[in-house]
Parts: sequence; structure tokens; C-alpha cells
Amino acid sequence: MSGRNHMAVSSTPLSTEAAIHFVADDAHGAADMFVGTVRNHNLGKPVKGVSYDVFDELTLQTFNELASEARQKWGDNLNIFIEHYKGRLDIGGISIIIAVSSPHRDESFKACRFIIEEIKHRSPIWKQEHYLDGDSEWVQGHALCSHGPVSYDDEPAHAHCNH
Amino acid sequence: MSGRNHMAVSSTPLSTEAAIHFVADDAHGAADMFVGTVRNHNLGKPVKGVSYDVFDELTLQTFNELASEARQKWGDNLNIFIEHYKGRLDIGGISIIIAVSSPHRDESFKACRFIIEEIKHRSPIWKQEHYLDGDSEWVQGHALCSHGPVSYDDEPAHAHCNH
Amino acid sequence: MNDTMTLSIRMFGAFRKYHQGELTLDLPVGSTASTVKSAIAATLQQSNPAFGNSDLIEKSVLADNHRILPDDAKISSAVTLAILPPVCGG
Amino acid sequence: MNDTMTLSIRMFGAFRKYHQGELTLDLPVGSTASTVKSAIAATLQQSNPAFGNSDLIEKSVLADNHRILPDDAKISSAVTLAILPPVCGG
Repeated sequence: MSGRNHMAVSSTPLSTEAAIHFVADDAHGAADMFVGTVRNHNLGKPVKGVSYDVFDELTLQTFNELASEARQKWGDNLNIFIEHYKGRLDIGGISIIIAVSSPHRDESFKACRFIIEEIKHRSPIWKQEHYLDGDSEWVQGHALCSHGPVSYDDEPAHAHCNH
Repeated sequence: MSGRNHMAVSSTPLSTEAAIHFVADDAHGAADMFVGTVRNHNLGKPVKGVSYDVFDELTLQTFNELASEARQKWGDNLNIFIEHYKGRLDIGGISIIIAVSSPHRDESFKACRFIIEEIKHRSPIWKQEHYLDGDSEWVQGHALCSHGPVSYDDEPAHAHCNH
Repeated sequence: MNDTMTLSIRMFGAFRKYHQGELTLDLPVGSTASTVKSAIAATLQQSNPAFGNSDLIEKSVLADNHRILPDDAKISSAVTLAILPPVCGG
Repeated sequence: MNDTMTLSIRMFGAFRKYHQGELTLDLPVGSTASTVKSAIAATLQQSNPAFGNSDLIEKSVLADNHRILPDDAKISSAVTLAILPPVCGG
């Protein structure tokens, strides 16, 4: 029996309560949730907000691929919730929520960590920081790769992909 | 500037919303939360509920020790929330919530995992399972150790402690 | 010289099967944690023959409200202690 | 033989600094993704001399709504594509 997926790109505030509620399962004893929020500084510069730009169609596809890969690694029965915000957020605003539930805790922790690491490398999402001094800048990121999925277990794979 | 601690043993339902709210921090971009729930089966037997017995004083002390150890390993600024339920829970009831926030995600994930692993070995908490067939049994656990804190990084330490 | 003290022992987890509430023990002042554990085992076995078949006492430790007591810790006054079987929180 | 197709290119992330909305390109039918990328760079540089100083185009990939296109992928009809600079979600 395969677990449930909830995947979305949203421009309304993300809800941790919704994430935990979605993955809750009578057969599961563990859930791990990652919450990403907008920090008041980056690389030493005071930040007042962040705008997220998202290529929705391909992002949702990467979320689905990551859920499949996580189930192959840690069990078909994982319940997986992934939401990313699109638009502008102030300090403390939630940019991403990933929640994974499983019968035992090891799988939840590992799958949740895997998904956030891979999203940062594979999902077409961009971040523009707005600084206290009025400047804005698109943050440098990871070049995407057309050579197919790369593996989190095999970390140097990301580095091999030079565009 | 040292992070905040919230530590409790509670007989009212645990709130994931409270945990996330407590660790939220303008200077932190990441939070990881672990939620333990009562599963409808264990070792093949259908379970209808669990009662948790807790030695409050010493449990709270182990929570404080674990928070200190986590800060030594992953940064003084971690915000840490730990609550464990005491009393009877039905299937799906939340037995424990651990939430950790940090500037970057690696520290949150590692500290959260460290704390749940250590609690299972070091905190004086016991679990009595109530089965569908009417039986109840105290679950076999890990012998406590009087030789001082054991380390999660050094896993065999737990095994060395024979009582 | 042979003064005795009265200890109250709180029961947790599986020990609750063998005794309701706190267990009261009269032991010589200065008894070690190890001696207290043996006295707990002897008392429980008296009222519950089945207790002797378990290895619960060997796997358990004695504690006060602040720490787990090493086997050779001396208890020199009437206090409340706790007997802690193997744990499984979380 | 020398048929041309009109491509619409969606801009994302840092590309939005150089062009508002979709970029329209007329290219020969069967152009490769690599050729499309060069055409995007040439067009953007015309209106934004500063663009030429960045290595943004080399670090970016072309995609449709389903996948990232390899450099040698041939585009044979008028479609909407997207130019994707290095990502940093989460």
C-alpha cells in the first residue's frame, strides 16, 4: 500500500499544522518535518524580505520524482507533504515545508533530509533577497543538469555537473 | 547569545504548532521537528493505546543535559523544544515533540535526531502497550547507565552499558 | 552504630506490576545502592513469587531526583529514591 | 527548407533583470537547445550590454514543462520554452 503525496506551490501562507495533519497515519509512529524560513541576514547583509520565483510545472514534477525516489529508498508506505511558497515573504515567513511520516523514525528523518537537499539542487526555484539598504539581488544557486537525476547519497554528482 | 529552551512533561495533548512557534527565530532559516505518535501495531500485535510513565524530575534533567550537549555540538544559538506526554494515549496520539531551529538546516536536523536517539536511551520514561485483545504489557527497553552520559556519535557506548 | 533509616522507593514502569505506590524499606544507615536494590528485590519477591523469575532488578538502577546512583553509592539518611527499569520513551 | 518557427521563452530568476515577460525568437525549424540559448544571449545582450559580462547563459539550461533539454535536443515547432538559471529553492 503506497503512501500519500501532497505537493504544491502556493502563494498563500504555508501551514505546518496542515503538513503534520496530512502525513498523520495510524500505522506510522514517526514524522519528521523541515521548515525553511526567511532569515534576517545572509552573507553578513541585513535582509528584510525574500521573493521566490518558481517554474511551477517543472517544480511539481521534481517534487513527484523526489517522492518516488524517497519511497524506493525508504519504503513505499511513506506519506510525503511538500509545499514551496511563491512570491514575497517577510522575515520569519515560511518558504518551504517538507513532512514525511513512516512506521519508524529513521526513514522519516532520512527521507525528509534527502528531499530538502535535492530540492535545493533540482527544483526550478529562485530567490531574490531584498536588503535593508533598498538593494535586491538574485541569489547565486546550483546550475541545473540535463543528465538526469543526481543522487544525494553520491554528493559529488552535483559538482560534476558543470554548465 | 544562547538559544531558548522549552522542556516539559505534559498530560495535556502536545501541540506541534506550539513547538514550531517556540523555536521560530528571525535569525534562523531552518527548523526540524520530530513527532512521535502511537502506532496501531507493534511487533505484529494490534495495539489500541499506550500509557506513558515518566519520572518527571530526572526526565527534565536529561532534557536539559541533551539541550546543552546539542549546543556544544551544533551551536550555542539553537532553540530547542522538547515535550513528552505522560499518561494514556489512543492510536495517533502524540507521545513526543522535539523541535530545533538554527541559522542553517544541517544543525537542526542533526540536533533533532541526536535528541530523540538519546532520549530513548537516557530519559526515565516507560511505555505500557494496551493490545486489542485486552492484554497490556510494559515494553522492553534500554537499561539506564550510571556511568555518565553516553554519546550518540559513539553508538556502541549504549551496548557497553550492561546492567 | 547500627542505626537504621527508612527509605521510600518510588516504582516505575514494569515495577508497578509488583507494587502499588512507594515501597518502604528499613536498612542500616550507609547502605549502598547495591544493597538497596537487593532489598527491593527480596521484598518484591516475597509478595510476588513471579518476580524472582525476571531479571528486572539486574537491569534496573537506583536514582534520586538528580542522578542515577552508582552501585557503590552510600545512602546515609532517610530519603525517597526511585527504582528505574530499562527505559523506552519517545 | 529554411522554415522558421517562433519560440516564446519564459524568463526566470536573474533573467528577469534583463527582460520583462516572455522573449520571442524566430529561429530555423530544428534548431538545437544550444542554438536557442545562444540566440537568447544575443538578444538580451543587445538590449542590456551588461548581460555580456555575466556567465549566466553558460550556467543556465533550457526546459519545456516536462524536462530539461539536453544541448543537442532539436526544437521542431513553435513552443514555449523556459530559460532556467542556477536554482536556490528551499
